[in-house]
Amino acid sequence: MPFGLLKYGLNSEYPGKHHFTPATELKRHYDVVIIGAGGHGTAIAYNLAKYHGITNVAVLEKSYLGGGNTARNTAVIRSNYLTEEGVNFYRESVKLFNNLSNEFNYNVMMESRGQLTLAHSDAAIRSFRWRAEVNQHMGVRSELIDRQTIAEMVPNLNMSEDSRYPIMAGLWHADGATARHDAVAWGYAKGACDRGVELHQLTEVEDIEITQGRVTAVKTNRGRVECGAVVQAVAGASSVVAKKAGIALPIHCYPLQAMVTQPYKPILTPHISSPHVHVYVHQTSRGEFVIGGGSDPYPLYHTRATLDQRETLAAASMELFPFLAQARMLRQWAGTTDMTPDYSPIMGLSPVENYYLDAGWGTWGFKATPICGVTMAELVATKKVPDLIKPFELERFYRYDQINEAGATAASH
Amino acid sequence: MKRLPAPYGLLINREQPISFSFENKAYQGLAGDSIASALAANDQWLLSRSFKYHRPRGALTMAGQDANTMVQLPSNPNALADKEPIAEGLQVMGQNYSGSLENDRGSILGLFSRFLPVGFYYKAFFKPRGMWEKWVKLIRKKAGLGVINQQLEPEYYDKQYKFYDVVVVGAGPTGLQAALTAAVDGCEVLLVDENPILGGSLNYARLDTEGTLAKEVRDQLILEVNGNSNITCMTNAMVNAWFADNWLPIICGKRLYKVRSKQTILCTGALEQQAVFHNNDVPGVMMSSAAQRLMHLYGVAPGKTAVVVTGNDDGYANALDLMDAGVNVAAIIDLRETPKATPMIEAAIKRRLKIKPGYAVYGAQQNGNHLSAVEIRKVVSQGICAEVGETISCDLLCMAVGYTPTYQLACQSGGQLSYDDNSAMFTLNNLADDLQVAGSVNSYWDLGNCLEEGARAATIATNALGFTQADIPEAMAKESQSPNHSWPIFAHPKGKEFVDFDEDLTIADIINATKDGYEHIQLVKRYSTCGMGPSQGRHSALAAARLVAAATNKTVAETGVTTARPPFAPEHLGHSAGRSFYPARRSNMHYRHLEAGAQMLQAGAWYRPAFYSPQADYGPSLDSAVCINNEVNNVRNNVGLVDVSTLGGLEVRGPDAGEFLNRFYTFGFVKQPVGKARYALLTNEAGVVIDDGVACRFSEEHYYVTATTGGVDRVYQNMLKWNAQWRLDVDIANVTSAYSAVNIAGPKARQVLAKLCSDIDLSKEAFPYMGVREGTVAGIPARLIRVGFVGELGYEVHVPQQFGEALWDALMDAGQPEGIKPFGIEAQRILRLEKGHIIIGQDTDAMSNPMEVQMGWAVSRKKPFFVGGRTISELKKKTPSRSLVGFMINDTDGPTPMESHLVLNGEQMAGRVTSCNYSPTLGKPIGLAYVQPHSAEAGSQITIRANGGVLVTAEVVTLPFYDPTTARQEL
Amino acid sequence: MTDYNPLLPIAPAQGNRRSPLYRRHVDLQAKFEQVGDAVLVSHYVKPGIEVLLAANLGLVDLSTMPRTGFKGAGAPAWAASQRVKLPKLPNTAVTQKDGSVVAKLSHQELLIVSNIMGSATSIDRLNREHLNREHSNKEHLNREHLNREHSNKEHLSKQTLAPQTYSLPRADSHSWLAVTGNAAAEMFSKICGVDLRVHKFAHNQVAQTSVAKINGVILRHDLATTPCFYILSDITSTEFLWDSLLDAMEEYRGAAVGVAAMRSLAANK
Amino acid sequence: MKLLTCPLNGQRNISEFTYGGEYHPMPDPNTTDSRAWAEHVFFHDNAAGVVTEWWCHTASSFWFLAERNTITDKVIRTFDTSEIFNERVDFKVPDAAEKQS
Repeated sequence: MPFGLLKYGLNSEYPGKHHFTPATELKRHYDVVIIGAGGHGTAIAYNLAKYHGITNVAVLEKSYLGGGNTARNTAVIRSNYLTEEGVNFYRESVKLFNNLSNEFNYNVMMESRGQLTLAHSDAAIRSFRWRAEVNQHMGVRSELIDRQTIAEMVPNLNMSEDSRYPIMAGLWHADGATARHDAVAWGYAKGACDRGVELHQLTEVEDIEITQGRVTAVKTNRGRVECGAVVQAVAGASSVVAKKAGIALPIHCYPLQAMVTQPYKPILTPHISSPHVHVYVHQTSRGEFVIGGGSDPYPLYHTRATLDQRETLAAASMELFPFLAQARMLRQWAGTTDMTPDYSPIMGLSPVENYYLDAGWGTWGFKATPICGVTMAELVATKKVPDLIKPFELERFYRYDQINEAGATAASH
Repeated sequence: MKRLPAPYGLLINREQPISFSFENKAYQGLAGDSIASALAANDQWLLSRSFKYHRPRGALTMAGQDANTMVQLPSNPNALADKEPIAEGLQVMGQNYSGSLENDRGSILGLFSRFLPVGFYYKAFFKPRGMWEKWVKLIRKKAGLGVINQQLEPEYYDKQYKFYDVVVVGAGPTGLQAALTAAVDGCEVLLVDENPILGGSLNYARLDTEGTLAKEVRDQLILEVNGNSNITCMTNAMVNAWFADNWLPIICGKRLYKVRSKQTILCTGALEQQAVFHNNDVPGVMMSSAAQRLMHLYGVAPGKTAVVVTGNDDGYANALDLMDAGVNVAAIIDLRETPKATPMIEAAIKRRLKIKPGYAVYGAQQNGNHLSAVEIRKVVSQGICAEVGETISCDLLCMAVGYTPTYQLACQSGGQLSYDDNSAMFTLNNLADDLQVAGSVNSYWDLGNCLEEGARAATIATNALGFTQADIPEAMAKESQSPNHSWPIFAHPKGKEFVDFDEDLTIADIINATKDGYEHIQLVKRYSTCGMGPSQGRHSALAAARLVAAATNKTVAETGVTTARPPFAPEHLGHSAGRSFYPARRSNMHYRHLEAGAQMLQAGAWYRPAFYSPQADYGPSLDSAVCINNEVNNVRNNVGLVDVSTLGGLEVRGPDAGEFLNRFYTFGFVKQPVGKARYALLTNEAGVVIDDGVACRFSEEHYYVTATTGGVDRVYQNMLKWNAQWRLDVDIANVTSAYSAVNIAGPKARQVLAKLCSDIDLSKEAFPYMGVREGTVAGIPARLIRVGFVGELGYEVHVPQQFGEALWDALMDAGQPEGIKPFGIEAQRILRLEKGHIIIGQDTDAMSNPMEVQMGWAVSRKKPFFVGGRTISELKKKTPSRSLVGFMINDTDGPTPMESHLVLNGEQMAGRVTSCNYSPTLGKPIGLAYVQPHSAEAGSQITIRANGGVLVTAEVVTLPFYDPTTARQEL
Repeated sequence: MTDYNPLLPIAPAQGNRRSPLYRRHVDLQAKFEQVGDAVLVSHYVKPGIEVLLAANLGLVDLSTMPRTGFKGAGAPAWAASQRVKLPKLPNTAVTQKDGSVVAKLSHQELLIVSNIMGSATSIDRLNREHLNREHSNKEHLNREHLNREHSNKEHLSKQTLAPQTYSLPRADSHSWLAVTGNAAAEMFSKICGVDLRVHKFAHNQVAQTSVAKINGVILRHDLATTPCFYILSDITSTEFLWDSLLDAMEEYRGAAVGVAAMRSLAANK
Repeated sequence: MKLLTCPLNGQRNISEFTYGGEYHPMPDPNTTDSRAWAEHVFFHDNAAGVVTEWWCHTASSFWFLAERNTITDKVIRTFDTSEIFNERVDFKVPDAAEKQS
C-alpha cells in the first residue's frame, strides 16, 4: 500500500482539491491564448507557465479537457522513426515521457514494454533494417530480429509458415511504451492551472481577428478575448481553425478507428504491430486488448465507427493471434487524424504573425506531446524557432522539401 | 433441483435433464436453462467475484445485461452465465479469484477500499522514480478477469448478407405489432430478438392484477406473426450495432449477418435500474425483472422470503407474482411517500401485502455470500434517511425503481438521449433517416400505447417505402406516470453503495471525482472508469449522472447521461473476422515452378519463384546462395528462363495513344517508331518516381505498355482518371492477367527461340535490341519484346494466359541442348544489378525524383505537359541532396553490406545502400546506394557500415557494372 | 508484320489451352469432353447424381469456352452492324439466336460469352471480323506513320476507321465459372454484397462487383427453370475463387459438377 | 456501411469503391507561380462541409464524381465526369516551359 494513499483512508473528509481552474469568466486579455485543451495545448501552457514564467494564459476548449484525440488515441509511445529529423524529435519526447509522472507528481502510468513491428516481406525487412540502422545511429534502441527471436519473445504469436503471409522478421524497439493518455493531459492541465493558467472548457473559438497580418483577438461563444499570441493545438480540426486565421494547410482529415476487448488475464507483454496486415495489438494493465490499424479509406470529420474496420481489425489480429477469436470486443471508437503529405507534423511559424501552428498530427500526436509542450512554449516565449522543430515548419511544402515518414507510420501509431 | 409447476418455465423442457459442473461440483439442469438459472434451481446464487474488491456477486438482471454473472468456460472466458445455455458435460468455473469462489483471498482488498479513492492510480505508485515499473508488475498480475485459451483453434465463423424492407429490433409487444403492420402492408420484414422466444416482456411481466393479460396478448400476436409469410423471425440473434445507412450486424450462432434494411424500427425496450444503497451488490439482491424472468422463463423461485423495494407499480406486480409463486413477501418498500392508488396497488393491499410507503432500503446484510436481511429507514429528504430503521430478514430483494431506455442502437445512429428532471422521463432525438424508435425505448409503458406506437412506426415506414399512402396518426401523448423514481440513491457511512458493479464504484467515488475537479460527465467517466466496464454503463450511467448533477448543482439534463459506443453487447472477435479472404494469384506456369523445386515468395497477391532448388525433392536442398549463383551463371553463359507473367500489361490504343503516353509518362512517345519499345518512367504530381515499364509500339495506334507487378493496378486506375479529364481519343485496358510471359535470356537465347519461332526473322538486323514483334512461338500467338533487363541477349515472350504452361514446356524442351535452366527473382535481382538497372520501390523511396536516380535522360524536355513535369522542373532548381550511384567493394575479405545499411560521412549519415549482392560475374560485392552529391563521381570512396558496425570502404563506379558497351544484350 | 489473333482457340488436339483449374479437375477424376474448340469437364466420378446436385447447387468450370469483348465509342454500332442484338441498358444482357449471350458492361463495352453447347458461332465470327478490320486499319496507319517520319511533320491527317472499336482478350483475362441451382443466390449472399435473390436479380441481369474479395462480373443466365449465375473474374485468381466458392457451398451440400449436368437442366423445360 | 450510387452500376456498398481525392481544377502548369503550384500539389481544402471528390467503382474501374458532406458523411449526389470535363484538354508549349527544362 503506497503511502501516498494513506491520507485518503485516514481523513474523515475527502482531502480532494480541484485539479483545474473552476469555471470563471473569461478575462478581456491574455498574453497567450491556446486553442485546444488536449495533451498538446495543456503541455504548451504548462511549459509556458513553469519554464518561461508566462502565466497570463488561457487554454480554450470547445468541449472538455482532453476530449479530442487525446482521449481517442491508443496511447502508443515510440521513437523508431525513419528520418533524422523525426528520430531526433521523438527521441526527446520519449525521454520526457519517462520522467513525466514525477515531474507532475501525478501518475501517467508509463509502461515501457517495448514495441515489435512484424515484417512479412523482403521489402518490409529492407525498410525495417533502414529504420534500425538510423535509430541505432541516433541512440534509439531498435534492432532487426529474426523469426526465432520473435518466437521466444512472443511465444503465442502465430509463426506458422503456412499462414498466408508468414512472419519473416521483426523490428524490436525496446523504448516502445504506452501511458494513460488521459492522465497526460490531466497532469499538464493540473500543473498549468496550479501556476495560474486558466483552463476554459466548453469555450469554442468562433473567429480569429487579424490586423496588419498580426493576430490580435479571438471571438468565442463566451465572448471576445484579446491576446498577444495564439497557438492552435487542435489536431483533427487544424484546417478548420487555421482557415479562421486565413491559413491553408496541406492536411486531409481521416478517421482512425480502434477497439478494445473485455479484460483478460495478461498474456501479451510487448506492443505488436504488423503494417502488412494493417493491425497492432497490445494488452493494457487492466487486461484489455487494444486493437488498432490503418485509417479509414476516405476523409471525414465524423467519429462514427464502421463495421468494415471492425471486420478488418478482427481478421487481422486473428492472423497474428488466432486465439483472440474467443476475446470479446467491448468498445469501438474513432478519432480524427490530420494526415500530411509526408507523414510529419506541421509546427512553428505561420503566415500570420504571432499565430503559431501545432498541427498535422496524423497518428503520431500523442507520443509527441511532451516535446511539443517544450518546443512550442519556447517558440512562443522567445519567438525563435527551436532547431528541433525547424524542419517541420509549414514553409517546407512551398520549398518542395518533405520529411518523409511514410515508411515509419503505417499501422504502428 | 426445485422448479415451479408449468406454466412457469416457458424456456425449459422438464423432460430433458442436463448435467454440467460448476467449480468442479456436479449439477443438473434442464434443456433451455441458462447456466445461472440452472444453478439458481440448485440454490447456487454466487456466480463471480468483482473486478476490484473481489466481492461476491450473483444474478442481477438474468438477461445478460450485467457483468455479475461472468464465468469461465473452456475457450470462452467472461461468458455470461445468465445468457449461456447449459450443455451436457459443460465445465463452468468462476473467475478472478484466488483460493475458491466461496472464499476468495482477494476479497481482503475490500477492507482497504477507503485507501483506494477514485483515481487512486494517478495519485500514487510512482514515487520514488522507477517505482511504478515495479508496481505495474504486481498490478498486471491482478489484472483481467477470465483466462484466454492460447491453444484455441478458432471455430468456423462466417458471414452472410441479408436484405429487407423493414427490420424490427426487439420482439416484445411493440416489435411484434410493428412487424405485423409492416408485413400486412406487403413489406419483407425481419423481426429480430436476442431471446430464444418471441414476446419480450410479455413472457415474464405482469401487466394486470390477475396476471393473465400478458399471455393472451402474446399468444395472439405470435399466432399472427407466425402466420404471416412476409415476416422472417430471428431469435437468439443480437442486433449488435447500428451503422450508416441502416447497416445492421446481427450475431446468431457462429455467423455474423450483415443486414441492409431500408427502414429500421427499434423496439428495444428498457433496462431496469438498481437502487443504490449499502451492500446493494450482495447475491440475493436483484432487479424485479430478474426475479420475474427466473419464475416465468425458468420456473425457478428466486428466493424464500422476499422484500421488494420500488418506486413504481411494477414492484407491486412483482410482489403479486412472487406471492403466486409461493414466495413469502415480507414487505414492499415504496420510496414514494404517497403512491397514487392504482389497481395494482389495490390488488396488493387486498392480498394483505405489508407496504411501507416513504421508506427506503438503507442497507443490506449478508450471511456468508448471500443476502440475509435488509435495513429499511424512513426517507426524510432526497437521498437522506432517518437515523433509525428496522431490519427485515429476507434472502431476496427485488429492485423496481425505474428504467433507462435501451438507447444504444438509437444513439449509434446519431440520436441524442435526453432526460427531463421533472418527469424523470427520457427522450431520444435526432434519429437517423429511415430509423424509428417505438415502445418503452421511447418511454411508453402502457401496453395499449406500445401497440399503437408499434403500428404507427410501421405505417411511417411503409409510407416511406411506398407500400402505403396512409395518414400517419398523431404521435401518442407522453404518459403522465413515469416508472422512474427520481432518486433511489442512499449514501451510507460505511459506503459500499455501488453505482457501478463492474468497476466497484460507490457514491463517494463519483462525488469525489467531481471534488478533484473532474466535473464534466465524460471526465468523471474517464477518471473514475464509471461505465467503462463490460456492461458499458447500462446500470451506472443514470445514477452517476444524477450524482454528478447534484454535486455540481446542475440538472441531470444539463449534466447529460453518457451513452455507449458500439457494439451493444461484447462480441467475439471471431464473429467480426469470419472466414479470412486473402486472394492468391498464380501464374499459369505456377505448378511447373513447384515441380522444378522453386522456393516461392510473395509479391503482393502473387506467388513468384525466388530460386530453384532442384534437389529439394530428394535429399537436402542446395544452399540458396549456390542455387542463385548457378542460375546467374547459366544466364550469363548459356540461357535461362524466368516467368514474368506478373508484370503489368496495359493496352493503350487509339488515335491519341501516343499523345496520352506523352502526358502520362516522363518520356516522349509520339515519335516512337512502330516495332520499337521505349522505356517508360512514371512520376506522380509531386515529381516522385512511382513506376516504370516499357511501351511497345505495335502499330501507329497501339501501344502495349508494361508496368511493375505491384504497381499496375494503380497505374491503370490513374490512367483512366487522367483521361476522364483530358478526354483524349484513346482506349486503355488492363490486360495483365490475359498474358503469360517469360523472359528467355542468355547468349544462346536466339538459338533456342529460333527452334520454335518460324515466322519471325530473329536475326540481329531484322529484330534488333528494343525491337518488338508479333508472331508465333511453338504455334502459340506471341508478342516478342527484345529487352535487356538482365543484360544479355533476351526476349520477353508474351502469350495468351492459358498457353503459359505450354510455352514454358516448349522452351524448356527446345532449350535442353543449350542447357536452358529456369531462374528466379533472386537471380534476376543480381543480373539486373550487374547491369545497373534500378527496381522501383527498392532503389527508390517515397521521395525519389528522376534526377536523384540518374533517370534525367528519361525525362523529356520538349513536352508541354506530363504528370509531375512542373514539379520536376521546380525540383531541378534546388541543389540536389543525394544521388543514387553504383558502388563496388574491392576488398572482398570484409562483410558484404546489406540493403539499407548506412553510408557514413564521418559521424554523419550520408545515405544508404538500396541494393547489394555478391556478383558472381564480377567476383566481388556490388550495389546501389544513395550518397551525398559530392561523393557521387566515379572513383569516390564511400564508407558503409555493415553488420556488427564494421566499416566497409566502397568505390563509386559508373553504371553499368557489366557489359558497359551493351554488346551482349545487343548480340 | 503478320498478325495473329490471340483470341482464336487453339485446336484441343494440341492440348495447349488449359483451364487454371485443370489440375483440380484431374484430382477430382474428371471426365473431359470436347465442346466445339474447347476441352472441359463433362462430369466427375458420379455422373448419375450430378444433375440433382446441379439443380440444388453446382459449380462448373467453363474457362475454356469461347468468350470475347469489345469496347470503344464505336463498339456498339459495329457489333450491331455484325447482326448482334444489343441490350439497351448497361449491366443487362441479351441472348443471341445462336445461344451466345451479349452483355453490356458500359455504354461502350460489350462482353460476349458462348452457350454451353459450344455451338455459338458468332464469337468466332466477330473475332475474325474485328481482326480484319483492325488489320486493314493498322496497315493503313503504319503507311501513314512512315510517310510522316519521312516528311517529319507532326500532324498529318489520320483517316482511321473511326469511331474506334477495340477487342478485349476476355477468354484469357477472365476465368468463367457457373454456379447453378436453387441455393445459388443464398450461397452467394455469403461472399457477395449484391442482392442476387431471384426476385431481385433477373435472368440476363449483370452485376460488376466483388466476390470473395476479388472483382468479377456476375451474369445470371438460367438453365430453363434452374437459376444459374456465371462469374467472370481474374483468371490468375481462379483457384482461390474456386476454393472460396466450394467453402461457401458446403453448407448447402453444393459440389463441383460437369457441363453435362448443366445441359440436362437446360433441357428440361 | 455507407451506400454510394455509381452512375454506371447503381447503389453499392462503399467498400466497392476507391476514393480518388478532392476535385479541384489544375492551374496552368506553365504559367502558375511556384507557391501556387506547391499548393496545388500538396495542399487540400479539407473543408468541413460539402465537398466534390473523385470516386472509382473498383470492379468496373469507372470513375465518377460525388458531392459529400464531410461532417455528416451524407452523400448529396454522384454524377458522371462529363458534367465537368466535356471537351478535350490540350496543353501548349510556352517559352517559359522551355527555359525551365
